[in-house]
Formats: sequence, structure tokens, C-alpha cells
Amino acid sequence: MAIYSPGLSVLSQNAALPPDWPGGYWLHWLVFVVIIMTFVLASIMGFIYFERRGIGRFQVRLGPNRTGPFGILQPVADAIKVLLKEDIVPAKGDRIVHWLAPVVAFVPVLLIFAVVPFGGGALLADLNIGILYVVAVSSVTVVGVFMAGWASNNKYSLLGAMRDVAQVVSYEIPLLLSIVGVVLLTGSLSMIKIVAAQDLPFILLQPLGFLIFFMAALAEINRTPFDLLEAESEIVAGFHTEYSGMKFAMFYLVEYAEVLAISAIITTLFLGGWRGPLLPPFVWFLIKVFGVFFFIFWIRSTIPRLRIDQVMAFAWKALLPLALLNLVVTGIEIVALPAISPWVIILINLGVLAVLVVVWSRFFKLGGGRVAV
Amino acid sequence: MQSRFFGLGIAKGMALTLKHLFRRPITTQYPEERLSTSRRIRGNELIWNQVKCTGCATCAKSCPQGAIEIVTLRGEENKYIVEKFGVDSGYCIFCGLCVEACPYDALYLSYDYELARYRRRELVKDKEALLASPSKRVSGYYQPEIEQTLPRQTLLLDREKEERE
Amino acid sequence: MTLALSGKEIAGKLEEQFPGGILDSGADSVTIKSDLLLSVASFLKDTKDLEFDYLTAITAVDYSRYFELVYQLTSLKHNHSLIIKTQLYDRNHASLPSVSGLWRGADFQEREIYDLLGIKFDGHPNMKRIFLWEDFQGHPLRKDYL
Amino acid sequence: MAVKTELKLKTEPFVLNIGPVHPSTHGVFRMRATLDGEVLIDLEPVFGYLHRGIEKLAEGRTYTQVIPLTDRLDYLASMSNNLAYVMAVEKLAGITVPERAEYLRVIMAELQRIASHLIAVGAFLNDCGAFMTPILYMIREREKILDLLEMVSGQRLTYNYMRVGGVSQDIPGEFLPALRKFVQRMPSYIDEYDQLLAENEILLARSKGVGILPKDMAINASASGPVLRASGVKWDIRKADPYSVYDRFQFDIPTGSVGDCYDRYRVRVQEMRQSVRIIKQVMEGLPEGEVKAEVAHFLRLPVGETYAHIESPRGELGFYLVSDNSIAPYRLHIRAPSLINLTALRDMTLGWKVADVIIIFGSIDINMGEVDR
Repeated sequence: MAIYSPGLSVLSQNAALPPDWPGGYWLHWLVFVVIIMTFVLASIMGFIYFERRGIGRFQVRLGPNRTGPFGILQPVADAIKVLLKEDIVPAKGDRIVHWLAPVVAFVPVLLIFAVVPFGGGALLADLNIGILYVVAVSSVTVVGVFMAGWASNNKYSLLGAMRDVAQVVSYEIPLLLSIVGVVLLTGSLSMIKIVAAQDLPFILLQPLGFLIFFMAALAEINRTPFDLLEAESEIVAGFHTEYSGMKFAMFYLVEYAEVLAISAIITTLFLGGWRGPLLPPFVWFLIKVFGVFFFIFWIRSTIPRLRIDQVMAFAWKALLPLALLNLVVTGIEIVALPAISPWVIILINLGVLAVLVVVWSRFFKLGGGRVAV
Repeated sequence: MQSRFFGLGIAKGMALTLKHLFRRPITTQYPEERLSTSRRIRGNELIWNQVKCTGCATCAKSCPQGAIEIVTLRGEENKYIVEKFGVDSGYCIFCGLCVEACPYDALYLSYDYELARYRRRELVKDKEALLASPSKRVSGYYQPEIEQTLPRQTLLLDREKEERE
Repeated sequence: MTLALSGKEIAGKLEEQFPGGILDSGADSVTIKSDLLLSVASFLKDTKDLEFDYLTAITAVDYSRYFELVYQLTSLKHNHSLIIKTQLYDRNHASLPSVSGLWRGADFQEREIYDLLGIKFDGHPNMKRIFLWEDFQGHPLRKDYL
Repeated sequence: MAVKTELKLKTEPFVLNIGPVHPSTHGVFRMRATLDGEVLIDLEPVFGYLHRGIEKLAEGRTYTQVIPLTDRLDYLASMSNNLAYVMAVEKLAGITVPERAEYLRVIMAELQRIASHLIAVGAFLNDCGAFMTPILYMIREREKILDLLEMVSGQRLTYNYMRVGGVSQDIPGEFLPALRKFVQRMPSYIDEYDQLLAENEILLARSKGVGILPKDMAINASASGPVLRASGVKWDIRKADPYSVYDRFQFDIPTGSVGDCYDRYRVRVQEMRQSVRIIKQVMEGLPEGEVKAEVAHFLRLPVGETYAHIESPRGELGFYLVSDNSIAPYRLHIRAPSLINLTALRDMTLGWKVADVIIIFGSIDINMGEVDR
């Protein structure tokens, strides 16, 4: 099954060695940082276009189609528009924190891409704790969001920011636990090794883990049905209600960069990363990332939003126990059945998934929730 | 009614949106693509037929907004001469009551519908601006003979693919 | 069909209960003294076979000489209706007991009448302007408001 | 459903102004909400931002000229407003309306009911957080209805179609075939709406048991229309006090059981089905003949007063008309269902969270043009 280009795997081995470039590491980093930034910005623009057109079609309309052929320049036009807008800081807001917040939110998201393996190897660093690094870095974004909510001196912003903190902190736990299942199968935290271990995509070996990871990731990146922090029908725009111009653009970028990062991580962890027949690895990677993203905005265009207490209950009462059970089942399978064919394990896991989801949905009830006042 | 298993209702909804992905979008690209409006459209401003008008001012009396201004002189044979006839389209709500009230069919609504002007004063139309002319298309509102000559209204019902009959 | 109860019959019944309180009665309406409004209303609401549990609308009309308040009552149970009218002659200090304790539905309607016609309802929990702003002068639906 | 939970932390309530400019206030409604964290502990509705004094304006216009004013009451159901007003005038003047006009009125009123409920349901689902999709699907069907109403009246929102003594013009020849086509297809579209979200678990969690309006409180607070029926009261003026020719058609009154947001949503969807059923019967029985009785142009009504009410999409819409034998009404009072349905809003929302307040408010389905008048 292991079909990946030998040339790129050589690159992955070389990534740890000092490159034979003038200036050594520094130039290497500089070049690849620029490449990654360009890639991230370009794919975010692609994502924005893809999502707006896609949601348009889901909603039996066309989506943006005026700027350039098929409206392909719409993200550019949006960017130009938003950059030319006046930068407004609320009169009683905290100017410094208000200014700092988008930066604090944006930098960690970019940092994630340092370890994402686009092709045979990570472009910047093949950390042996890759996935741990991703989880650690990505949770810093929430600080920026809370700073934004606090500094805006707006009740809607504050409500949104508080929701975000509560939600992200809770969903880190099932997210991590479902990653541990993958790590158990691989025996390594390195993103490249995780991909290399996926002769069968882990979505088959870890269906429940994938489900948990996917839902927790949606909550982490605040997409529907967990988009409480910017729930436009409730709290206007949440934490970025008071943001405009460049700073708003930063938050907008953060939103999509997070989606890109999560799509890339899901691709890496569960969908076999860059691996695939015929096409070059990088293309496979992009196809899978866009596939995951398509699924994310398909969900966005269909289902309503949960309420904050339901979101929290879902994390602690549904996802956390399921993630723990998943971990136990995976552990038992690895210890007790080391030599069995993976297809049997897939069947077992799918059975476990079905049973657990059905059982859980029986006694886990959402709804109600009135507080006597 | 309620789905027994968590996820089935969501899956049904997602199947429906996916089905819509392959349906034809229903939006029209307005300035390029124009649909025929209703034959009775109450569009733009009024069109005034000077020959038929007798200056009875029924239109002005029936106007709920007081947007029609009419001044008449007594001419020969005891007939009115319309000296001034003006409509402030800024006040007009296009209710069509004046057209309905006119006993001599001297007043029509326009079939065109793009009324926007840059200056408010351009909305005030005097006698000359309201005169009927071949370039102005007349709506079939309260004019059954004209109604038959106008293009058929495009209906979304007809444009849509006939997939559910 | 919602049966419009005969004003005369109801007036007879009310006359027994509140002697002298009935001023007039029409085909479907009864005019009562304004100070009796609350007791008549609760009588109509609670008496068996009447049970006007639903207050359809309250209207106030300014007849220049007096204000007339029109309470349209319906019984969802028996599907019949009745109109209670009362008149207020004091234009400057027009006031009336509030029925919002009996029918919550009167809440906004009474505020609206206060706002637009300037009739105060005693016992209303939140008697202030509803559509116009607090320091608006005058009451627009009065005939002498220009 | 109220869960007694002690709020242990010492917290300070704060006031949040939801509206008048807010994505989910359906116009310019304002709720002065006092919140304890996310929980609502007090709410005061504030109206008047769209007050145009229609009742006062009507006193200076002839009876015919008031009809365009009524268009601007509940601008999502102009036909119903027209109907209620002309019925009041006819009742006082003792005018009999030709048979065909009565049938046409019923067709228009029921089409209008479907159109209005489509917006109500769509906006409710949008408030629940389903990102624009349901409302866009429903606007698609509303568009078809607006096409039909445009065909007969010449305008898409302010129809000004009904006249004292009938309707302004007979329907054009292509109306009935188009209507037949619409009536044939509409049930399958309603099925689609049900497939989209009616069984969605998130929607159930959000709306079941939320914002309960008990039966006795609904009656006591003079609620009407779908809000009253969702609380389990079988009261529909079309049945209870049949006007026009409604007594000739078969239809059911859908009622809810609990009076929660979900019931109100379901009642509206069921009413759309019933409306389609009524239109089918009207089309079959549509007689030939005049569409307007002979009525003097500047009508003078006999001295007196009358009250005419209809079941508008939002509830009991009534016009109380006082005439002094001049050409203009002496007093025109409008019993606006939207305003009176809001009476119980505070009791329905207390103790719920911000997100619930929005959907409870959305499920009442008000129209500011009618609330403020």
C-alpha cells in the first residue's frame, strides 16, 4: 500500500540535517516561511471562494460571481475592501489589548503549519512531538479571542469571548484523547510517522476516534454547530463585533486559517495524509484538505446551532466518556490482538462505534435547561 | 416523529442540502438577465394622456398621498384646460388608485420600473415629463386591452425544472 | 359562528348584580358606569355560562365630549362575545381601573391607549408610554391634537 | 421543565439591549434584557421605532385611500390586512360582495398565509442558527407566491388589491393554471422543509420544551393565531366565526400540545398544508361573475361602529371602525396580533439563556410594521 514518492521521502530524511544552502538554516527557514505564508494565504483565499460558492449552491443561489471569471477574484476584492476600511476602536475600549488581540490570535495559527506535512516531509520542521505541538500551539488562539472580547468593551463581544473560552477549553480534552488513539496505533507523535503508518487510513481503524476528533475540532475552530462565539443571530458577531478594517481581516484570516489547519490535521491523522495513488503527494494532500473543508461547510449550510450549556454538556457528558472508551478499546485491541488482520479490527471498531453512539443517544438528552429565577 | 438515534435527523437534512447542490440556482443575474414583470405592474411614474384628460381632478382627489397637483382653467365651451399637471414621484406610493379612479382612462402607470434618480427634485414630474410617448411603455394596470399586448410574466414556477409532477 | 350575546339580556343580568350601574344596552353591547368596570369585568369573567376568558381588544374612541372605551370580550369555551362600553367625561384627568389583572392581554393595549389618548389606567403595573418617547407632549389620537 | 439550580457564585447582573438594530429582532424591536451571565432574569420589550401613526393617518383619508395604508401594517401579509379592513367597511355599509370576489379573496388570503408562514418558519430556523439555508429555500417558494400575487395586483409587497365591495380587478387568464401548478408542487416542498430540519436533533434540543406558553396563560394574555394554537387551544376564527366563504371549505386546525417553540414551528408548517388544501377547494368551486359590487367612489358610511376580524397569519387581526357619516373614518382601531402576542414574552423568556430568548422571540413571529403601526 505504501505508495509515496521516494524523492520526497528522501527530503523528509534530509529535513533534520542542516541544508546545504548558503546561510545554512536561516536561509532555509526564511524561504520556507515565505512559501508557507504564501500557501496559507492562497489556500485561505481559495477556501473563502470555495465556501461562498459552495454554500451558494447549497442554498440554490449562485454565490459571488461578479469579480473576475466565475467570481474568482472575490476574496481579493473583499481583502482590498476590508483593508481600506477605517480602523475603529471603541471609545472606552482598551486600545492596546484591542490592537494586540488579532495578532495574538493569528500567530499561533500560522505556527501550526510549521509541522504539517504537505508532501513527503514537513517543510519547516519534523518535530518528533509534532501533534502535541499542534494541540499546544493552537490553543493559544483563544487568548487572542478573549482579549478581543474584553478590550472591545461591548457586552456582545464579552459574551462571545466567554463562550469561546469555556468551549475551547472543554473540547481540548476529547480532542486530545481521540488523538491518543491514533498515537497508540502509530507509536509516535511525529506527523510524518503518523502518515507513514497509515497503510490503511486511520478513519477505518479509528472510526469513533475520527468522529470525536471531528466534532471536537469543529468546536475548537468554532464552526457550525458550535459557532457560538460569533452566533450572528444571537450576539451579533461575537468577539469581533467592534472590529473593522485590518484587524477584522486578521480575525477573518484566523477563522479560515484554523479551518485550513484542522482540515490538514484531519487529513494527516485520519485520511492518510499525502498518500494516494497516481497523483503527486502534494495534490493528494490538497484534495483531501478541500474534501474535509467541503464537509465542514456542508455541515455549516445545513444544521442549526447548539446552545452554550448544551455544547458544554456535549463535551463533558458525551464526547469525553466516548473518547475514554475509545481509548480503552484501542488499547485492548493493540495489546490483546497484535497480530490480527486490520480488517477484523475495522469491523470490530465499526460495531463498537454503532453500539456506543446508539447507547449514548438513548440516555443522553439535550433540551430544557431553564434556570429558575 | 422524533428520530430515535442521534444523527439520523441530521443525516436526512444533509442529504437534502446535498440534493440541492445539484439543482439549478434560482437567482437571476439582474442587470444582464431581466425577467418580464407582471403585465399589471405598477411601475415608475404616471403616464398622462393629454387628449383624453378633461381636467376633472378625480385623480388628485383619489390620491392618498396628495402627490398629484392639477390646476385647470376654464376654456371655451365650458371645458377645462389643464394648465398644470404634476406628480411628485417622491411621494407617490404607486397604489394605482388614481388610474382606477380616472373616468376617461387618461392616466396610466408605466411598465418600466427603474425609477432611481440622483436628485430628489428630478422625481418631481411636470406636464411635459408625464406625457404619453411611444418610448414609454404603458402598464396593463386597469387597462385590460393593453394588458393583452404585453409580454407574458416570467414565473419562477415555470423556470424551475419540472421534477416534482 | 361566534354568537354575539344580546346586550339587553346581559344588561338584565348585570342590573341584578349591579343595580343602577347599567347606562345603556344595544344589540351586542352594554354600556356601564366607568367606576363599575372592574367588578363587571370580573363578574363576566367568572360567572358560569358567561366565562369571558379572552379579551379580544380594547379600543378607545374620542368623541370630543367624552371618551368611549370599548372592551370586546370573547369566551373561547362557549364561543360567544360581548362588547362592554364605558364613558369618561373628564378629559384632563381621564382614568379608569385597569383590567390587566384579570386579562393579561390588556397590558399593552392599555398602555397604547394611555400613550395615544391619554387615559390613565389605575392599577396597571407599568403605566407609561409605549410607542412614543417619554417626554412627548400630548396624545396624538385625541381629536384636539393637531 | 424548570430545573432548580442555585446560582452559587456571587454575580452581578448586567443590562443588554437586544435591538433595535440586531440581526434577529425582525425589524426594530428592542428587548432591554437583564442578564445574569447568560441567563435572562428580566426583560422589558420596547416598541415604537416604527410608529407611523397609521390609526391617526386613516382619520384623514377616504375609505378607499386607507387600503394602501393597511398594506403597510403587516407588510408580510398585506392581503390579509386589506381583507380585514374592507370587511369592516362592508360590514358597516352593508355591502354584499359578489361570490367570485369572495372566492378570490380566500385564495389571496391563503396564499398570503403560506407566504407569511414561510418567512416566519424560515426566520425562526435562521434564529436557531441554521445558516440561511432554510430561509432561502422558503424564500424560493415565497417568491412563487409573490409572482402569483404580482400577477393579479401588479406589485409584490404592497398589493392594494382588495376593494370595498370586492377586489380591484379580476384575475388574469394565466393565473389559475399557474396557481394549479403551484398547489400541486407545494406539498412536496413542505415535505422537503420537514426533511431538512423537522427531525434534526439539534433543532429538537434547541426548541423542544423551550419557551413554554401554557394554555391558560395563552388565553389570559390574549394570544392568538399560531401562538395560541400551539398552546393547545383549538381556536381559529376561520372556524370559530367564519367570515367570507370559509364555512364552505374543509380544513383542520392544527394544534400543538405543549406550547413550546417547536410546537409553534410545527403548527405553522401544518397550517401551510391546510392552506394548500383550502386553495385546492376554492379553485374547484370558483364561480364566474362580477368581482366588485357597485360602490360609490367617495363612500359615506352610516353613523355607527363595527368590528371585523379575520385570522391573519399572525393571529386575530381586527379593525374597529367608527363612522360619523363623513367620507373618512372617524376612528380606526387596529387590533394588531403581533403586539398582543408579545404580552407573554417576558414570562416565556425568563430564566432562559440569551440564545433561547432569540428563538422564543422568533417563534412568536411578530412583524414590527404591525406592532408599532
